[in-house]
Amino acid sequence: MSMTHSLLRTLPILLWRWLLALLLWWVLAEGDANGLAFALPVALLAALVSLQLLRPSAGRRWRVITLGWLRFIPFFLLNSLLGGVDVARRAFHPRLPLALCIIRYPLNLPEGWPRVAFLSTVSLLPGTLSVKMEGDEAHIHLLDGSGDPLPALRRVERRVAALFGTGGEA
Amino acid sequence: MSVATLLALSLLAGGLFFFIAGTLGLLRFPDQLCRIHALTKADNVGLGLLSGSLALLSGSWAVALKLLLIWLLVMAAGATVAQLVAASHQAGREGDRD
Amino acid sequence: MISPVLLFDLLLGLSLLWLAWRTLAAHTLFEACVSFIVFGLLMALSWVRLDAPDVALAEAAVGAGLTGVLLLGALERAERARVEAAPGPWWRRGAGLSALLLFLLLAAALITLPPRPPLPLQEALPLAAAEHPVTAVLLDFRAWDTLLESAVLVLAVVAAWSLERSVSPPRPAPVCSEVLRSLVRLLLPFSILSAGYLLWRGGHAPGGAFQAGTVLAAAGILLLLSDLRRPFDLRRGYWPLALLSGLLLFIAVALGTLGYGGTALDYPPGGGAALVLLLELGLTVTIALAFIALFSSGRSRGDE
Amino acid sequence: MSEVLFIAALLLLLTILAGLWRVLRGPAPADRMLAVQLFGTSGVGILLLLAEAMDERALRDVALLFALLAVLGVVAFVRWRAGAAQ
Repeated sequence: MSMTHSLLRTLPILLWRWLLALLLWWVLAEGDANGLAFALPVALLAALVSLQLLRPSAGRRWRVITLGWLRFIPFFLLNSLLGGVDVARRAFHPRLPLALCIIRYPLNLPEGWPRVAFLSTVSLLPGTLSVKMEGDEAHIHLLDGSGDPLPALRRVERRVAALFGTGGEA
Repeated sequence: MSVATLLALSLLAGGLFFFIAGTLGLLRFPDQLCRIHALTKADNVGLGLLSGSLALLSGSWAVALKLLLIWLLVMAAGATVAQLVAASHQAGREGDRD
Repeated sequence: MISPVLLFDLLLGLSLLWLAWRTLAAHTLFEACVSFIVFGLLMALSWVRLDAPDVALAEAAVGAGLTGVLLLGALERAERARVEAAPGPWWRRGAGLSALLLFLLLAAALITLPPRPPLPLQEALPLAAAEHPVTAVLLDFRAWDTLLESAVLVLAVVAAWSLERSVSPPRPAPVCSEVLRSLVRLLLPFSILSAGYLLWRGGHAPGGAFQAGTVLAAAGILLLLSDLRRPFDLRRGYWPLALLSGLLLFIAVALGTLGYGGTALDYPPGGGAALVLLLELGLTVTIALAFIALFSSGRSRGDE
Repeated sequence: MSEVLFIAALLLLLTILAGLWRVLRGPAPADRMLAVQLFGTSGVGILLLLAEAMDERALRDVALLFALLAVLGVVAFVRWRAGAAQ
């Protein structure tokens, strides 16, 4: 009984992932639709493996998450561009203005994907690089330790929290 | 010259600029963690602008999406690699002190 | 003014030579490994410039990806087992001399080659079981070579397995990073998709079993390195059969065609494309598992 | 247009060659490995440029392979470091 129940629950997710995999195939094949007969089983296999590796979590608030992504993408693009500009400015500067330090930043995000997304995002933003996690603290390396990095990091944390529809506001 | 080509050329120039900046950072920055900063940020922006330029030139949606996909892959790999090397470097330093 | 194309090729060639020298003259084995990885990257670019995208794909997969992991893994194991990895001076001189001899032979062969050999391939291509010339050569015209090559690959795994006891079994030093594991979770399904795509492309364009198998092998090695899955012993259960699948399929097809038309690996008209695809699928599995076995042999037993 | 793309590819190749200095000098093993990572990204850039300049779409697949396999070397490296530290 419970097996049919879980099957009913995962089947739509599997179908969605199959569709996504087919879309990715179309992109890889640069729009060539001749290999559809070959793509169908391969995409299904990829979708099945992804179900094993990325377990679907129950009860997500999709509208909240979509809104989170819509806000996150421009934020991320703009800030990673600024990150590049910041590094370029320092690299071309004759005196190399750097004031290095490592801070410990206590995270409010839950474990798993939200934390990973936060750490990876931080590494692409201006002046910050995540080094490691220790307990609930992220060790973050700063190129310029003279200012206060906390407001910027809090902002990233809020944006990432919105991506997953989880709390990160504190 | 059309507007799209002009835009593509300026994106290309921007991309090259960031690649050069990344290499310069790799050569000039004084310690390892800073060099990781230089690589992850400058190179990813460089490749992003380059992909954007080529997407405009190719004039095909599928190719543009494929370039985007490759860029995303490189970015995900870059962010992961940066953390792995940084953590490994840090662990090595702490090991030396003991 | 020199054209940028020529300048690009010139720089590429010179840096290849220089990197080859750096690999040989490196102070430590690690430096040699790194130089060799970079050499692989630039080699892939060179194949691109030589108009050989098939080889470029293979070189990118093996030279730039797997060799690094295999070499660093070997280095780790050598250090752990305290194996004296540096050969003696006479070995080096002997190796250098034979490499020089081989180079002279190849150079002589290249120089004495007739200026423009006739290309029977172009005329034979419409008869082949695959559209893409490289695939046609590999799996139709010279399918025997490929059969024996897959046997060589399997033999290499057997050799690695039989050597295992002589080196002390290493303990894995897990890179237990949540970030890495998350990346692998995303990358693995995508690798399967890409491998399938490369396999499909091989029928009519650069791509094929070798590239697809390497992508799968890379994904499998990442799975092992990220500790997402317990190390599996490829010598147990059905794994050996899967490892042999490419070779066994090849032999079955050879015997089948021998019985059908009298000539081994001479595909029946109309059925060639399907048989080639079947062989490519088997080869992909064999190549992927062989690389994983080569990487992980000597690891699985000592872990428990 | 393809001339321009070749000049861009040439510039990227020059950044790789400049970065080789870091590979050869180090000082730390991680420096060498990082430089290799840089080459991976520049290599992807060069391949994408050449794909357009030489009008050969297979080169985008080569770039895809570079991107897919980029992590592998570094993970092996980190593992080797961890093993050496013990």
